[in-house]
Amino acid sequence: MAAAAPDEHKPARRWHIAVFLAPAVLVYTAIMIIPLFSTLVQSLFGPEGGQRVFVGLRNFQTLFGDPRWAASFWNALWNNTWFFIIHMLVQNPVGVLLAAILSNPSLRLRGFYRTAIFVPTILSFVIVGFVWKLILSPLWGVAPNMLDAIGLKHLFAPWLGQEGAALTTLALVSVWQFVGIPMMLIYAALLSIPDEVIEAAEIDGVTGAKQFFKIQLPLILPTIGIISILTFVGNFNAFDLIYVSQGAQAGPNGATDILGTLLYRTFFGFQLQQGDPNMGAAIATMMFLIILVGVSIYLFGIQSRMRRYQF
Amino acid sequence: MTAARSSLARSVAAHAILIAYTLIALFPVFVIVVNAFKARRDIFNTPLALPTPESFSLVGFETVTSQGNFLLYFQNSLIVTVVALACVLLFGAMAAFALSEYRFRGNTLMGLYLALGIMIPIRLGTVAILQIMVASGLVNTLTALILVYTAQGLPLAIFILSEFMRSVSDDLKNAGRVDGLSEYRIFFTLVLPLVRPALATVAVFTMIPIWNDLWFPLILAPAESTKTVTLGAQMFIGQFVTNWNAVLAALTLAIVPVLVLYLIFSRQLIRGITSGAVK
Amino acid sequence: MTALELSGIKKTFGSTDVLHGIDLTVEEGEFVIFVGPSGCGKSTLLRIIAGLEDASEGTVRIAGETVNATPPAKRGIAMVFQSYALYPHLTVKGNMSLAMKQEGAAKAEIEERVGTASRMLGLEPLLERRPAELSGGQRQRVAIGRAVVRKPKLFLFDEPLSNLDAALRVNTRLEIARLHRELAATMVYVTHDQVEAMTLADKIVVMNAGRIEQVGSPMELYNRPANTFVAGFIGSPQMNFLDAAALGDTTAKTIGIRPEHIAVSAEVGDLACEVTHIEQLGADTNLYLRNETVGPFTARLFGEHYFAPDSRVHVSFDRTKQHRFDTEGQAIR
Amino acid sequence: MTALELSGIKKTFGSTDVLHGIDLTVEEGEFVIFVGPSGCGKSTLLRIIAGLEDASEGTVRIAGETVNATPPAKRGIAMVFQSYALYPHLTVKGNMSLAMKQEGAAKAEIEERVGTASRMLGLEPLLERRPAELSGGQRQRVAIGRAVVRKPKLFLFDEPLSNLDAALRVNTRLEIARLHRELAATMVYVTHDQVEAMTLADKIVVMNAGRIEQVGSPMELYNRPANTFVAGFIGSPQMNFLDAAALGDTTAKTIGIRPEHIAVSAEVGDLACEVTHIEQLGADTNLYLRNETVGPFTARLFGEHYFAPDSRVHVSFDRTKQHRFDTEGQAIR
Amino acid sequence: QQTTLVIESWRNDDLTIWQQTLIPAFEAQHPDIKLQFQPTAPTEYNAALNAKLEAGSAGDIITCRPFDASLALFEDGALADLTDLEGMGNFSDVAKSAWSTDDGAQTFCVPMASVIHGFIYNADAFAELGLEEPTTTDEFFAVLDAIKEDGTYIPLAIGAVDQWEAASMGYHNIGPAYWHGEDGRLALIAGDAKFTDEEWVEPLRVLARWGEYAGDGYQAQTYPDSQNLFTLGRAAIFPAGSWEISLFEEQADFALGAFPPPIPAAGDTCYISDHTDIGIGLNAASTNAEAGRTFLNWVASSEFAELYSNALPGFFALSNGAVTLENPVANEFVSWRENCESTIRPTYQILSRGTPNLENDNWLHASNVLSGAETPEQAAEAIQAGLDSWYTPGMYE
Ligand SMILES: Nc1ncnc2c1ncn2[C@@H]1O[C@H](COP(=O)(O)OP(=O)(O)OP(=O)(O)O)[C@@H](O)[C@H]1O
Ligand SMILES: Nc1ncnc2c1ncn2[C@@H]1O[C@H](COP(=O)(O)OP(=O)(O)OP(=O)(O)O)[C@@H](O)[C@H]1O
Ligand SMILES: [Mg+2]
Ligand SMILES: [Mg+2]
Repeated sequence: MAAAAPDEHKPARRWHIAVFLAPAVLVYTAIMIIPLFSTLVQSLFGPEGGQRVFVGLRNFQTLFGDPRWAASFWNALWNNTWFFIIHMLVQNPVGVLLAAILSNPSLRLRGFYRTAIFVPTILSFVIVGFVWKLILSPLWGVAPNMLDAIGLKHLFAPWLGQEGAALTTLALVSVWQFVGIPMMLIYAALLSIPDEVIEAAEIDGVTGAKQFFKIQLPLILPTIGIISILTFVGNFNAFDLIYVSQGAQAGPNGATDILGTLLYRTFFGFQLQQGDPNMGAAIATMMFLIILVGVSIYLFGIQSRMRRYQF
Repeated sequence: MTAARSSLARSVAAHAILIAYTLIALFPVFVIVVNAFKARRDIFNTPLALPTPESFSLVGFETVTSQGNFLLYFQNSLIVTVVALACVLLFGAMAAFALSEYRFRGNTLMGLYLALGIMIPIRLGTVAILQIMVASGLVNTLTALILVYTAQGLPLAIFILSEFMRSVSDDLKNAGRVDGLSEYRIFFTLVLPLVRPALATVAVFTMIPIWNDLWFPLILAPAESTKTVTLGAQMFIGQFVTNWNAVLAALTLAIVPVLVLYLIFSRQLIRGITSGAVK
Repeated sequence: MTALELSGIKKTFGSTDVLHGIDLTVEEGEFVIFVGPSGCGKSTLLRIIAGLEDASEGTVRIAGETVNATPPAKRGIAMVFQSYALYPHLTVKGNMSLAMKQEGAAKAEIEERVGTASRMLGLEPLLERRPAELSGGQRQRVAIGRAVVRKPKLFLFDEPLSNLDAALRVNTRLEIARLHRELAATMVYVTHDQVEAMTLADKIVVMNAGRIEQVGSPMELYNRPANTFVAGFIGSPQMNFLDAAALGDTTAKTIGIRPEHIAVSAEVGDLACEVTHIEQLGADTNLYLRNETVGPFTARLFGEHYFAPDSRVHVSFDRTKQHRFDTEGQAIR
Repeated sequence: MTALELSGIKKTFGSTDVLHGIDLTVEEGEFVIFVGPSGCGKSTLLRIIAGLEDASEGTVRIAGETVNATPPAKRGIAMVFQSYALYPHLTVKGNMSLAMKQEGAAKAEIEERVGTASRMLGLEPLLERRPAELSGGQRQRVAIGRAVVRKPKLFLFDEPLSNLDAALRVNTRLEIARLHRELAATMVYVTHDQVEAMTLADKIVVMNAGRIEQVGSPMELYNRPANTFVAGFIGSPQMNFLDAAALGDTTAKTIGIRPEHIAVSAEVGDLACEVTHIEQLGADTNLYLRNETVGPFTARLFGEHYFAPDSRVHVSFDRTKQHRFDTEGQAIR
Repeated sequence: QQTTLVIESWRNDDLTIWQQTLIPAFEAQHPDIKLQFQPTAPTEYNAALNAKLEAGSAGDIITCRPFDASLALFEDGALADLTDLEGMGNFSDVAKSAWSTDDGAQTFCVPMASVIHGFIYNADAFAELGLEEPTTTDEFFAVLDAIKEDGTYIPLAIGAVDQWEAASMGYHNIGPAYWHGEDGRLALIAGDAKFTDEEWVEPLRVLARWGEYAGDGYQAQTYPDSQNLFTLGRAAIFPAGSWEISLFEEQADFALGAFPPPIPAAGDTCYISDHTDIGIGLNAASTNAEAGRTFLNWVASSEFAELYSNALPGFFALSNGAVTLENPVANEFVSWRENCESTIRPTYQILSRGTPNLENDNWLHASNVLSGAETPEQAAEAIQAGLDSWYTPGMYE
C-alpha cells in the first residue's frame, strides 16, 4: 500500500520515456494508424465521372440523408447496441462471478475449470459458427432433443431464423465464446490483492459474497472499467461471428446486421454488390467516432478519476 | 487458504456453479471433437453420439494430412504467433510503463492515440498495408504478418498493461530508484515480473486473434510456403460444399497449439506475487 | 474456564519446521504475551489461533471447543496484523467499522465505538483518510482501532505498538490494559518491547525456534529464568553470562548476573576492570566493562554517571541476585 | 563539510500541511536521529531527502549541491523504508545484491558484502527465501541489509529496528554504529526507541507537527530540554509536569521532574502520597503516585521494590534536576 | 525459360481437379509454363482479390465473377483486354456477354462454365411412393402433397437462413417460366417490366407456398443443412443448381433424378436458368502476359471444355464445340437446353450496379417470402422500390 498517485519527478531530461514509447509508437503508427487514416480519409472522397474526387461531407449526407442508408445504419447501430447490452448484462457479470469463484485459493480443480471455461475463447469463429448452427439447427436434433429430455421441447424454436430471436441468440453465442476474457482479466486482478487484506476480512467476518462485494470488487474496479470499455470496443467492432453464421447480409431480414457487417458489405462489397470504399469509409468513420467518444469518456472522465490501490 | 476457511456449503455451491458453466462451455467443444472423428452422415444423423466402430472415421484427418502441407502451416502459424506475441508484449509493456509511470505532457493524449487502433477494424487498412508490404518486398513473408499482428496487438496490450502497472507499489519502484537502478532496470527487473499475471492475460488475448486470423494471411502471405493453419483449413470451405470433416479435423488440430500456449501462459497466473513487499 | 488451549501444534512450511509442538493453556481473561527472537514462530502461532493458517498437527481449542475447522470469522476473535493489512479502499473510519457493520450493529453504536477507539488512538482528525495517506504509526493505530472496536472475547495482537512513539505507546498500552480489564477479554499479544511485556502480561510465553522455553509471570521470568535463553532474553541490557570457573564456582557451568545487579565503584570492589564503552541513556548509564579473567560484561547504573573510557573501575556482584546454569544451560536451583 | 542541508522545506499533501519549513544542517559523518510523535512528518522529510517526494518549497542540498531535481538514483543514498518495500519476487540475496549488480560491482565483491551483511543480520539461512516466506522481523532485516551492502555516503533509516527483539536490536544497533564509524558515512535515522536515540545519535532532532522543536546531543536534550514538548518526549516514563504554584514556586508556570529523580521512602520525604499503581519491570519499578495538591505523578525506582497499592509513601524531589517552564511551555534557565 | 502462372480463384472446391487433371494436362503441353492454382474461400474472394490487385500483389490469372464485378475490374484496368485472344472465337456472344463491356465491344474473360437450375430428386423415394416427375406447377405441388401425406420424407429441402437459396434455387429457378426468360429479363432492364408485374410476382407466390413443404424450422435451415437433408435421404426434392451433381452423386446412396422447373400450365414454353457463372481472365499487371494468353487459349479450347465439364459434372463448358458428358444427371440437365429456352439470372446484368443492390435485395426478399415474413406483394414492392431508387432505364447506354 502506498500513495495513490504516481510520483512526480522532474529530472532535466527524461529520454527514457521516449525510449519506452518509441518501438510501440513506431510500429503502430506505420502499420496501423497511417493505413487506417488513409482509409478513413476516403470518406471525404467519391467517384465523379470515373475519378475519385474530394466531395466533402457528401458521403455522410448520403449515409444519414438517404432513407435506405439511414435505415440500414440506424438498424445496425441499434442492433449493435443491443448486442453490447447483452454482453454487459450477461458476459461481464458471468465472467466476474466465475473469476470470483475461481480466485478462491482452496478451490480444487481450479486450473481445470479455468481452462475449460476459456476453451471456447480459443476456438476460431468458423468452428463456433459451425457448431452452434449444428446445435441450434431444428434439423439435426441437438438442441430439440436436449430440451425434449428435460421436457421443454415446446420452448425450442429455430432461433437463428427468427427476426426476433436471432440477434439475441448470436449475442449469447458470443457471450459463450468470450466470457473467458473478462474472467481472465478479473482473475488476474484478483490475484494481485494481498492475501493479508483478505485474511483481515476473514477475521472481520466479511466472507463469501460480502467479501467479494465489499473488499475485492472495490479494489478491482479499474479492471471492471477496462472490461466494460473493451466489451464496448469489441462489440462495436464485432463482425466475424455474425458473418460466419448469418452471412454478410446478416439475416434474417437484417435482424442481425451490426455495424461491422454493414461496413464489410459496403466497404468490400458482397456478391454482386461492388465494394464502395468511400461510403464504407464513411461508415467506418462513424463507427470510429462512436467508439472514440466512448473511449474518451472512459479515459478522460472515468479512468482519470478512478481510485487505484497499490500493492 | 486453510481448512478452517473453506466451508463445505460454499465449496459445494462453487463447484456446482463451475460444473454447470463448464458443461455449457465444453458441450459445444465436445460436439466438435466427437464429430471430428465421425463420417459425414453420422455427424448430421447423430450429432451427439460418440464415434462407434461403424461411424468412426478419420476421413477428415486423412484429407487434412493428404492435402496441403499442414505441418508447414502449423510451423508458420507458430512462428508468426510467437514472434508477434513477443513483440507485442515487449513493446506494449514498455509503452504501458511509460504511460502509467511518468507524468508528462500529453500523457493521456498519448494513451488515447495508442488506443485508436482498437477502434477501427485493421482490415480497413488492408490496401495501404499491402502497399507498404509490396513496396518493402515483404509480401509472402512471415515478417509481414508479424509486423501487422504486432501493430494490431499493441493497443489492447498497452491498454490493459498500463492499468495493471498502476497498481505496482510506488514504494517498490522508489526502493529501486534509491538503490540506483535506472528506469530501464526498474522496468525489466521490478515491474515486469510483478505484472506477470497481466502479461499472461494479455499474451492469451493477443495470441488468439493472431492464431485464428484468416484475412491477413490471405492477403499478405497466401503463398504455399507461408500459409498459416487457419488459411490452410479454408481450402476445405468451398463455394457450395464445405468439407466439414476436414474443416473440423484441421481446426480441431489447430486448437492444440493454442491450448498448449494458453496452458503455458496460465501458469503465470500466480497468486500473491506482491505479498511480502510492503507493510 | 480455559479461553484457549493449544495442544501439540506443529507447523511446517514446505521443508521448514517452524513450530515443533506447542502446548499452552490460556485462562479466560488472561493477558498472555509471546516473546521470542525474530523468526521464532510467534506470528505463525497467532495465525494458527486465528485460523488463517492450518496447523500441520495439533488442535486449537477456543472456549473449550475444537476450532480446527471453524472459519476465522466464527472464532470470535479480533486481530492486529504485524503488517497491518488495512483495507486500502476504505477510510480509517470504514476500516474500523466494517466488522461491526458486518455483524449488523446499530449505526449509533458503531459511531460510538469508532469514536471511542479513535479518540483513544488519536485518530480523530484522520477518520476520513485512506491508508495510503497515513504515516506508518497512524496505520498501525488504525489496525489496533479496527481490532478494539469489535470487543470480542479473544484478541490477537501482533506487535501492535512497534511503530508508535514512546508517549503514544505508553498511552495505548494503558488503554489496552483497561480494555482487557473492562471486557474481561482474553488477550494474546506479541511484542519485542520488554516494558510492554513486563507491564502488561499476566503470563509471558518465551518462545525460541518454534518451541516454548518457559511460561511464567513477568517477575518469575526475570527472577527465576529456567535457562540461559530465557535469562538472556528477558531484561535489557542482557544478563551477563560469565564462566563459573573463572569466578571460582565449580558447581555450575555458567554464572548469570544482570547488569543492574552489578555495583560499580572507582575504588573498591571484588573485581577490577576496564571501561571499554559507556552509554548515557539519561535515566541510566550502561557501562561496558572488561576483566582479564571473566571477559567482557555490562553493568547498568541508575542515573547519570561519567567514566572515562579505558579508565579502571571496581565492581561487586550482588551474590543474591546471581543465577547459576549447568552445561545444558538449565538453571540450577 | 556539510553532508546535508535542508532549508525552508515545506510539504503539503492536498490541503494538509505536513512540514512547515524545516531547516537543518548535517555535517559529514554525523549520526542524526529524528524523533517525534507518530505523524509529525519524519518519514516525509526522509522521503524528501531521498528525492521520492518533492518538497512543496525549500531546497535540499547533499554534499553542497542542490539536488531538488536530481533523481534518487543519482543522490548516492541508501534507504530503509518504514514499510520495507522489499522486492517481492526476488530472494533475500537478490534483494540485497540488486543495487550492487546495477553498479556493475564484481561478483566476488557482491558475494562478500552480501555475506557480511547477512551474517551481521542473522539472515544467512534465509538467503534463498522470498519476502513472503519471511517473518516480520526478518523482512525488516532484509531491508536493512539491502541498504548497508551499498555503503553509500548517506544513509536514511526509517525505524529500521522496530520489529526486532531486544537482543537483535542491540546487536544491529552496534553494527550500525560500527558501520557509521568505518564508512564515515552520514546517517539520518528515524526511531521511536529512546535507547536507540540516546545511544546512537550525535545529534537528535525532535520534531513535532511538522516543525523542529529542538536539535541537540542526547544528553543535552535530556538535561536541558528547550520546552515542555521536548522534555516530555525525551525520557520514559515521561517527565512529570507539576503545577508550579502547588509546589510553591511562583516564578514558573510548570515544574518538570523526571520520574527517576524522585526518591521514594516509606517514612520520610517532602510530600506524602498514595500509591495508585505499580509496574515491576525487573530492573526498575515504576510507581504511580497521587498527592492531593500536586495531582498524579510517576516515580521510577532502580531495582525491585514492593509497595501495596493504596499504601501511602513519602517522596522527595531532587531539586537540582528540576526543570522550570513558563506559560508558553518554554524552559526558564 | 520457366514462367509460373498463379491462378486466383474462389473455387476451393476445384483444387483437386486442377492439381490432378487440369494442370498436368496443360503442363504436359507447355513444359515451360508452370501453373499454380491458388484458391481463396469464396466469401473472401472479391475483397481479397480487389485488395491484391490494388496493391499489385495479385496472381497472373484471375478467375472472373460474371458481369459487374469483373467489368469493374476491367474498367479499373486490372483485367487485360482479351477481345483479340484467338480462343475467344470459340464462344457465342451470349456466352461472352457476362464478361464483355455493355456494348459488347470488348471481352476481358474467357467464359468457362455455366450452371443450370432445376430440381434433383430422390428417385428411390419417388419409386417407393409411386411418384412421377412433375411438369407443371400443379403437378409439382401434387407431388409435394403426396410426399407430405406419406410423411417419410420432407418434401422439399430448402432453407431461408442463407437467403441466396431462396433467391437462386427458388425464385430464379422457377421464375423464368413466368417472366418468359430473356424477354422478361431484358424488359426489366429496359424498364418495360417491373417486379410488381404479375409475371414477376407470381413466382414469388409459388415460392411462398414452398414453406409448408420444407423441413421443421426451415427458417433457420442453412444451405449445407439442405444439402445434407437431401443426401442423407431425409428430403425428397432438392431445388438445385447443376453444380450439386457431383457432390450428390458422391454422397447420396440412392438413385438421383432431375426435372426442369415446372411450367405454370400445361402447354406453356419451358424456360431454364442457364447462368454463365465462371470466366477466367488475365491480370493486366501480370509480367507473364504472354504465358497467360497461352494458358487462356488453352482454357478456350475444346480440350479444356471436355476435361473440365467431365471433371466437374454440372459446370457446363460454354465453348461452341460439342462436349460429351459422361454423367447421366449432368446430361439430363444439359438436355433441357434442347427443349427449353435458356436465360440468365435477371439481376446480374446492369441492374445490380447501384445501391441498394438488386441481387442482395432479391435474396433478402425471396427469403422473407419463403419464411413467411413478407407477402409476395410486399416483397415485390420492396424490390422494385429499391431498384427505382437509383435505376433509370437507359442510364448505362
Ligand atoms: N499521501 C498523503 N496524503 C495526505 N496526507 C499524508 C500523506 N502521506 C502522509 N500524510 C500525512 O502526513 C503526516 C506525516 O506523515 P509521515 O509519514 O511523515 O509521519 P511520520 O512522522 O513518519 O510518522 P510515523 O512515526 O507514524 O511513521 C501524517 O499526518 C500523515 O497522515
Ligand atoms: N510462507 C512461508 N514459507 C516458509 N517459511 C516461512 C513462511 N512464513 C514464515 N516462515 C518462516 O517461519 C518462521 C516463523 O515466522 P513468524 O512470522 O512466525 O516469526 P515471528 O516469530 O513472528 O518473527 P518476527 O518477530 O520477526 O515477526 C520464520 O523463520 C519464517 O522465515
Ligand atoms: Mg511476526
Ligand atoms: Mg514514518
